[in-house]
This record gives sequence, C-alpha cells and structure tokens, in this order.
Amino acid sequence: MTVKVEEKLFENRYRVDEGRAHIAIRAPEICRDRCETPSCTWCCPAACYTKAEDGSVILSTDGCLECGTCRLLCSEHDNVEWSYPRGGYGVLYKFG
Amino acid sequence: MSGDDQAAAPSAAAARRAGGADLGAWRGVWVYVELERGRVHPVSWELLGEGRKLADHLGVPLSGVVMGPDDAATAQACDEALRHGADAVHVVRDPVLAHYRTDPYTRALTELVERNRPEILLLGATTLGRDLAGAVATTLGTGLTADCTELRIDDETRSLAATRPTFGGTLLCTIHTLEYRPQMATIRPRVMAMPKRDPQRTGRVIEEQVALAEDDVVTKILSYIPDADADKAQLAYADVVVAGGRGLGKPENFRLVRELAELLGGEYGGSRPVAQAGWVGADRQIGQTGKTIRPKLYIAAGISGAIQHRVGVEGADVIIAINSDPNAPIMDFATYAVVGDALQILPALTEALRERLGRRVAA
Amino acid sequence: MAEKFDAIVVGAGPSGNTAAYLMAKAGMKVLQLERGEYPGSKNVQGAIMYADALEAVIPNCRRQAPFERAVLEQRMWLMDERSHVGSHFRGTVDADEQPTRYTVIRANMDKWLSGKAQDAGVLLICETTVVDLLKKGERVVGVRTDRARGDVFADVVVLADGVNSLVATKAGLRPRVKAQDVALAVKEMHFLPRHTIEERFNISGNDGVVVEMLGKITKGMVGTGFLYTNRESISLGIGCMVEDFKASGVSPYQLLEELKSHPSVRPLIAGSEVKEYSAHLIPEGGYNAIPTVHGDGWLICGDSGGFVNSVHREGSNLAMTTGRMAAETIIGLRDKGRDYTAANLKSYRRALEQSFVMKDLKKYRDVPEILHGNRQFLTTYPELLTRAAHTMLKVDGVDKLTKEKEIKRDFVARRSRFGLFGDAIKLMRALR
Amino acid sequence: MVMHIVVCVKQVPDSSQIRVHPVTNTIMRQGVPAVVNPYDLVSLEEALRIKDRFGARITVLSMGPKMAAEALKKCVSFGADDAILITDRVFAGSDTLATSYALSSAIRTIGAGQPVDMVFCGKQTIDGDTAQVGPGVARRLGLQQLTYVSRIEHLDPEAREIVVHRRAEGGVQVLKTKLPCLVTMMEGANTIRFADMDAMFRAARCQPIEWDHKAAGIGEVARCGLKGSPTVVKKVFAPPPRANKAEVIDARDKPAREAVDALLAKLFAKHPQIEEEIDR
Repeated sequence: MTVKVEEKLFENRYRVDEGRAHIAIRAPEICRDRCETPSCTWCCPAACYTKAEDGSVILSTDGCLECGTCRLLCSEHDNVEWSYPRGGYGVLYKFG
Repeated sequence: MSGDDQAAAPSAAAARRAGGADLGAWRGVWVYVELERGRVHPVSWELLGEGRKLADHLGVPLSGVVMGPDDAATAQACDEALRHGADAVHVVRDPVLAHYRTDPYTRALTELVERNRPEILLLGATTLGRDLAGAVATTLGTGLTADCTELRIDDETRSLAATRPTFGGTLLCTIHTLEYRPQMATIRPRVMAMPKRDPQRTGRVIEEQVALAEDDVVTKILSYIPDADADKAQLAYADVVVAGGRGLGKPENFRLVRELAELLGGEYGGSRPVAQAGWVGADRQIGQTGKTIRPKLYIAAGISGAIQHRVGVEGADVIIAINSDPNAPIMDFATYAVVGDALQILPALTEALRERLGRRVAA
Repeated sequence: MAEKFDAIVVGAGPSGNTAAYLMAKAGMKVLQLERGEYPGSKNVQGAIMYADALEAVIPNCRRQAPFERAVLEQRMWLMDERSHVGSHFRGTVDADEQPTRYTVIRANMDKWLSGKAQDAGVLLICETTVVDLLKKGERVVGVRTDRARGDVFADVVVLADGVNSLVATKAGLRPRVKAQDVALAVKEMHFLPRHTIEERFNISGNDGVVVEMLGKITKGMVGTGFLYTNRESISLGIGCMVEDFKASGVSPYQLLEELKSHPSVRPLIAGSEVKEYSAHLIPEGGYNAIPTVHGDGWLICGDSGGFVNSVHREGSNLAMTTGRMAAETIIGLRDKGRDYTAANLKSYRRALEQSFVMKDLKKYRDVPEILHGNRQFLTTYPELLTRAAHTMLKVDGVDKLTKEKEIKRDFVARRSRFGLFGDAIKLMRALR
Repeated sequence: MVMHIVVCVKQVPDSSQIRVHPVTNTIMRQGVPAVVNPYDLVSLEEALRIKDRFGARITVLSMGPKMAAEALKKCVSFGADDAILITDRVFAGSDTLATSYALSSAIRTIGAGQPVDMVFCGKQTIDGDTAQVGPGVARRLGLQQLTYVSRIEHLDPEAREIVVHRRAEGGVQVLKTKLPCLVTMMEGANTIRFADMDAMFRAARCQPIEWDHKAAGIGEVARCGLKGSPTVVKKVFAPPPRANKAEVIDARDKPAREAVDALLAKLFAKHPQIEEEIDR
C-alpha cells in the first residue's frame, strides 16, 4: 500500500514562516557519507525528510507536525538542529 | 476630514429604493468600455457580448459608455463598441479623462447613469473597473456584485442574477439587486466569450457633456510604468502559468519552462525548492503562503507538489503535471498527469503548440 | 523596562492551564506564554479526559467543559491482520454517580480551560515561543522569548512546555528525552454525521465508545491503536515506540493507513471526511524516566516532566494533577513568605510521591522494559488468540475437545511451555 | 501632532480551511478558524511602517460580532495603538454598501477626537472577495481613493502629500495626491512584522472599545444591515467538483511528441476554453 502523506497534510492548517526553517540538517555530508540508517526518512510522520539519489537527505519543513521525533532519532550523529518555529508559525491544529 | 456623506452622495436619493413604479423608469443594459492609454481592455468586448444576450432577453437596448480625451482612440473605441454589439454609445470626451483617476471618472459615470437611467451597468473586474465600480455604486447608493463569473436574468423578478466565487473560490453565490437601480456588476476578464466583431455594424454615438475641470482633481498622474519595463512577475493575474521544479535537474534547463510560457503569453514560475536555490527570483515562487495563483492553465514540470504548492495552485482551472514519478503528489490533484521526463516533454509541448499557432497565423 | 511577574507558566496545555489558573485564583500575578496561535493549536491528544483530575481544579466542570461523549463502553481488541478478538465492557453508572471519563477534542478543551485561567486573571500571551530560561547563578529568574525585547522576569517559572521539554533541556535542567522513552502517535480526525456514529456504535445521547487495539497492527512494535467516538467525529490513531519505528523501517502513516483498512476498523469509518492529521510524542518511559522536577526558581509538570501512565493510557489527568500540585506548592510557599528555592520547592516532589501520580508510575515502573524485551505480548499472543477464536467458532464438524487441544498445541509450539509460564510471571510482576 | 491613521480590518473564516465534501458536494465548516483578513495585514504593516518613519497614531477599526475583538487585539499585537469594534445587531446582514456606511460613520466619529489623515483598508477580504468597501469608505468620507497600491513611494506629512504606485492593467500608475486619502495595499507589498514583546503585552492587556450604532455616530439605522443592503444573496453553493483523479498520459513507453499530441487532443476536447485561451 502506498500512502500519500501529502494528502493528509493537505487537510492541516499551517502558517509557514517564509525563509525560516525551524529544523536544519547541520552537516549534509554526514547524512550522505556516514549515516547508514537514515531513519528520519521513514519515521517522520510528515515525510519531511527524503533521500536523494546521491544518498544525501533533503529536508523540507513545510509539512512539519512539530512532534520532535527526528530530533530524538538522530542521536548517533546529532545532525539535526531542532527548535520550535517562531511564535504563531508552523502547524496550527484545529482539533488536536 | 472634508467629506460629507450627503455631499459625496448627492444622487443617492434618486437611485435608492427605486421601488414600485419607479423601477420601470430604469431601462437598458450598459457596458462600461474600459479605455486606458489608448487601448480598450478586451473584457469590455466580452461584456458587450454578454450584455447583448441580457438586453435581448429583456427586450431593451444595449449601450456602451466610453470616456476619454477627445482623440482618435476614443473615437475608435466608440466605433468598436458598436461593432461588438452595442446599439448606441454614450461618450464623454474631455482632456481631464486622459488617464484613469477615480474622481473625475466617478463623477462622469455617475452623471451619465443618472441622466440615462440604465437598469444594468456592467464593468470589467479589472483594477480600474473595480476601483470605479465601487466608487460609482457608493455614490449612487445601489447594489454592486463584484467579480462575477456568470450573469443571467431572473424572469420572475426581471432582475440580474449575478453569480460569483466567494471564500477564495471554494463556493459560489448568486446575488440579486432587487429594489435598487441600476444593478451593477463587475465581471472577471476572460470568463465570457468574445463576441463576433461585425465591421458593418453601426449605431448612435451620443455625446454627453460633463463639467470637469483639471483644477478640481486632486490626484495627479506622475508617470506610468508598463510591466514590460518592470520585469516583475505578475503570477497572480496570469491566465497561463508554466512552472518548473527540482525535476528539471539544473538551472540551465529552466529555459524550457520560460520558452513555453513565452509562447503561451503566460508567466513562468518555480517551486519553492528551486526558488530557494535561486533558479528563479523570489517573486516567481509558486506555492508561497498567502500567494495563490488562479490561472486558467497551469503547467507544472518536475514539481512533486508538496502541501504548500498544492494550496498555491489549486485554484487553477486546469493543471497539467509533468513528472517522471507517477506517484508524485501533484499527479493526484492535476487534471492531466503526464508521466515522463520533463526535459523531453516540455520541448515537445512547445513545439506542438508553436506549430499549432503557426498554422493559425498562416490561416 | 522588562516586565516582572510572580510566576511565569510556559505552555497552555492541561498542566500549564491548571497551574496558571490556580495561582491566579490565589491572587498571584501570573504570565502564561504559549507558542501556538491559541491554546491547543500545538497540542495533540487521543483524547480522553478524566473528570476527577479536572474536577479537583474546576469543581463543576461536567456542566461547562466541552466534553464530547461520556465513555459508556470500552472495547479491547487483540488483532491479527484480518480479525480481532475482543472484550467489551459496557456499563451505565448509577443515578447518583457521574461518568469518570469523557472523549474530548483537545483544541476545544485547552481553549476552554485557558479561558478559565484568563478569567481568573492570568495574562496570556500566545504566538510567543520561550527559547531559554534566564538565570542568575543557578537561580531561574525568568524566561527569554523569541521576540525582540523578549526577556520577562518572575519569582518562579513553571515549565509545562510539553514532551520535547526544550526549555529545560536547553537550560541544562534535564537530559534530553531519549528515543526509547517516547512513543510516536499519529492520528486522524474522521468526521461523520452524529447519527451515523451513534448507529455504528450502538450509542445515543452523549454516550461514547472507546476502542483500544493491540496486536499485529503494530507490526511487532510496542504500541497500540485507538479509536474514540466524539460527537461528530471519530479520533483514530496508532502509536509505537520511536525506537521501534527506527528499527522497523515502517512509517507511522503507513501503519495508520493499514489500520484504517483493517476489516474490523474500516466499516466504522466508512464514508468519513478526514479533516486533520496530527502527530505527537508521548513520554512512556514511566517512573525511571522522570527527570528532576524542581530546582531554584523552577518546577516542571505535565508531559515535559514525563508524567504519563502508559499502561493505563493516562496523561492529561497526570498533567492536570502535576500542574495543580506545582501551583499548590508555589502558593503554599508564598503564603508562608518563603522563597522559591530548590530546597523549599522540594515539597512538590514530596506531594507527587504521596499522590497517585508517582504511586502508579512506580507500580508499573518495569512495564516499559518488559514490553521492550518481550514482543510476544503484542504479536504472537494476539495472533494465537484470534486463531483460537477462529478455531473454536468455526463449525466444521471437528469436536470441541480436539479443537481445544489444537489451540493448546498452537500456543506451546509458538512460545513453549516454559515461555508461556515465564510470560505469565513477567506480566504479573509488571502489572502487580 | 503625529498623523492619525485608521486601519479597517475584518475577522474572516480562514477560507483555505473550508472544504467541500467530495461525495455530497456540501460545505463543511467544522474547525474553520477565524483570522484577521490577510489582505488587511498588508495594509496594517504599511501603516506601521509609516508610524516607524514619521510617528503616527494607528487606530484599528472593525465591524463584526463581539468575537471580532480578538482580531483587533491581534492588530494591537503588531503595533496598533487603539482598537475599536463597532458591534450591534443592526449591522447584521450588511452588504458592502451598508458596511462602508457604518465604517465611514465610525471613522468620522473617531476623527472628531483627532482628525484622520489616512485610512487603510484591505484590498479585499478572503471571504467576500469584493474589494468594494475601501472605495465605498473613500467616497463617503471624500478621501482621495488609492486602491491596489503596490508601493508608497513618498509621503510628506507636513506638506500632506503622498506618491504611490498603483497597479493598473499592464502597468503601474505613479500617482501623487493630497491627504486625507484612503489606501488599499496589494498583496506582496510587504510582510507583516514579528512584533516585539512590548506590543504583545499591550495586546494581551488591551480591551478593544466596543461601540453600538449610536456610539459610532450612525444616524440612520435604515442604512445599516440587511435593510441598508441593496444586494440580496439568493443562493450559496459549491462549484461542481473537479474530477478527483487525474487523467494519466504515460509517456514512458512512447515518443514525447506522441504523448504531447495525445495530451493536447484530450485537453482541447474536454476544455475548449483552454484552446481558446491558447489561441488568443
């Protein structure tokens, strides 16, 4: 079964802070060269992390649900710079 | 604050509550012919086409209104209005009307309406049309339905049923002005069909006099900057938008997107990732929060269609997605999903359309 | 001139709202900071609300709180790929008794309780993220927000900023939450007409049904699925330990999608309109993962302190109770004119130890560990049980005694006699 | 004395969250939050920039139910000084004509204290999308009307002069006029600020002033609300749904040109208006 997480995210309400991603990959080459189990690419419930053909990991925080999973996953390389979005930005749950 | 409600709306009493027998005193369909900088906006011809149908249905004449300086362009606009279906044209020729400014245009149009009492007044939903219609309707104290996409006559009430999108296009609503005249509406460009131009058609050109003096007009035009000089993307208003994403591989390949956009007379743009990578300027980013595009045709090449992108382009009438991944999210909300390499498909599409347009020109 | 308050509460969830409300009611000048657009806009819960914890704060909450449905029926399903065996408990309460559990929509709940707090005098500022604590030596003296001129001071800071506990972590007051101590849950809100929900679940009025699901739906990971009926919607979700997701290669949304298509679940949500998809971490480390909960000028409560009883799926009541105890501790010290030093705030920890909060967490302190090392509770047993049910219920000419033997053989084959015995002991120990 | 600027705002449902049920084609409104009309925030930000440069007192004004006070508080959190909500049953059912009457009356009342130099309105709202209230207010108050402004090029509060770029079809008009004027800003002209903590505190403590029609200085109740609205909404309905599955043209197994021809044939057959559009 292929699941379109974008379909799910489309139902959500977001206020995107243009040009200010609240999560960043510290050193892209670590993802590409040193990480053998990029669990962020399957564990992130919003599929913010995707693996590119060259093995690097691309992060797009637009659909981020701010759960914090990726921050905890990346314990070995500690390569995720994680903070909450600025006040009022990010996902805005209607029901929660 | 110098304004006074009564002074600013001297004619309100005349139009308001034109109830009962008075309703009949308002007769005819009027189309405002938007003449700016010597050119008539095509929406005016579209409205004459639509106005013709309404007038015929009601059994009343259709008139155009032309306002401008006393020059050849104004004269030609009058003739063209007749050729596009008007029975008569009311024209105001005055140097004060050389460029659009709210005050003198509002004064002139308001006076003409009061003098001639049309039951319906249609304007294009352009920046000019919406600026002018809002001012005129307030001055007349009558109802105005903005940005309509469909017009009809309700036979029961003999009133104009104007349908328009609301809530950002999520819904449609139909609005009537029952007890006030004229019934005003602005209509979105390129919604109504362009009528057939009849070069033989003639009609009455009625010269109207309105006392205007440049000294009374506070607002002055300093200059006009045409868009071609400004090189700023007008994505929000474009009827055709072609956009590219990361699937194009490298910035050089963006040429393919620009070429197709140019051929179609549309605008080009890029997805958020390529805008961030600097392949296109930030003003051409599609899928930015709060910036939605609403073209008739949207072509997305090599764009996966993540959440923000979808929100940004969903208002497009037709979406053609070109992507090598049949499972890309955009393939779900597109109207047509072409599975294939954008670098092959884009030039083929440009070529096919160029041939087609070439044939038309030749014919 | 920077503002100064008696207390600052970080976060407007159940624990923050409770703490802020009680302190303001006791006459303190309280500032509450919330990073969302409104209270609840960043919060996710199943959600079931326990009335007694709320009642301890707002005495006649039942009449005013935005409860969705009172839980009349609890179902527990053990599931394999295509079927489930389950238990139902359905019971109406006595006339003089009140229901104890309600389903809620979390955003509504948080807004409502925050409204109470604001009515009591709490100054609430939303859309403002606290990024750090201000310290004078070891003493916490205020917070730093993400806004210009954003330092605000207070005598005491209550940290109720949720499971990620970023503020306390950054200030070095607690270690970072560990992947093995948290579960990741994803959830969808399925909207259906009220009468459709009532027909499908055989309920009426304000009665509701909750279904807890265990078994193969989690693909061998430690976790559960849940389905709660709201008035006009169904909350459907599934959660597993983050560490397990990491090891399994399974995506949470994949798991949710498969749960939705499970033959036992699919008809219940058929024709629904999904209006939200959410994800959230749940601290499930239990007693052993609770950090230091107080220090010079600060207290921690709710999810940010790891106060969740994962065995009984209780979180919001612990959040409200710890928020209440934090407030009571602070009010008690203020009344006695004593400073909010680490030594004085120790009474918070004592109060927690004496309450059901710590007693329950202590009781189940070994459960997380046992489940981690013994996946059979979640995979093999549900499968064996559903198979047993199939075997017993199938009318195929085989006599019942033979069937029983077959089932027994099945169990022993999969877990061995010794394994079965050991599992029983482990579970008993953990749950005792 | 610094300039006095009134910014008119409206609390609207976040229309991006309104969904049409794919099966029943009915409107679903659950969980649709109320927000400040995004276009109004562009105008508010422009007013705030004027305040930053020249100093100004900014009054935000809204008409709506009592809950619209939240929208005004939000505006104060960005840096507005005063907030006034005109709220009264007589306003219920107002169309744009009645709305501009009520707002202009209130602005006149506000101006009785300190004359108003500039009024800002949103270009349009995201719920009504009419773009008529701005011109209506300008007309009634006799203000110079500057709609679709993409840039304020120059402002001289002393000389009471303003130069703006106004979007026209195919270009930009550079207009020079006198205060008092009314401005509606184009989207994209600016981005609303992330205000400092002081503004957040002021907003948290601010209770917008509530005026009924009398307090707002509205003389003729008959010109308000449903009674004062010439337009009548007869029907609200969802547009016919777009085919929810894309028509797929697989170009992997054939030459690109062949796929393109197949695409265009389908496109023009099903969407003649696109053919017309392309041929223009």
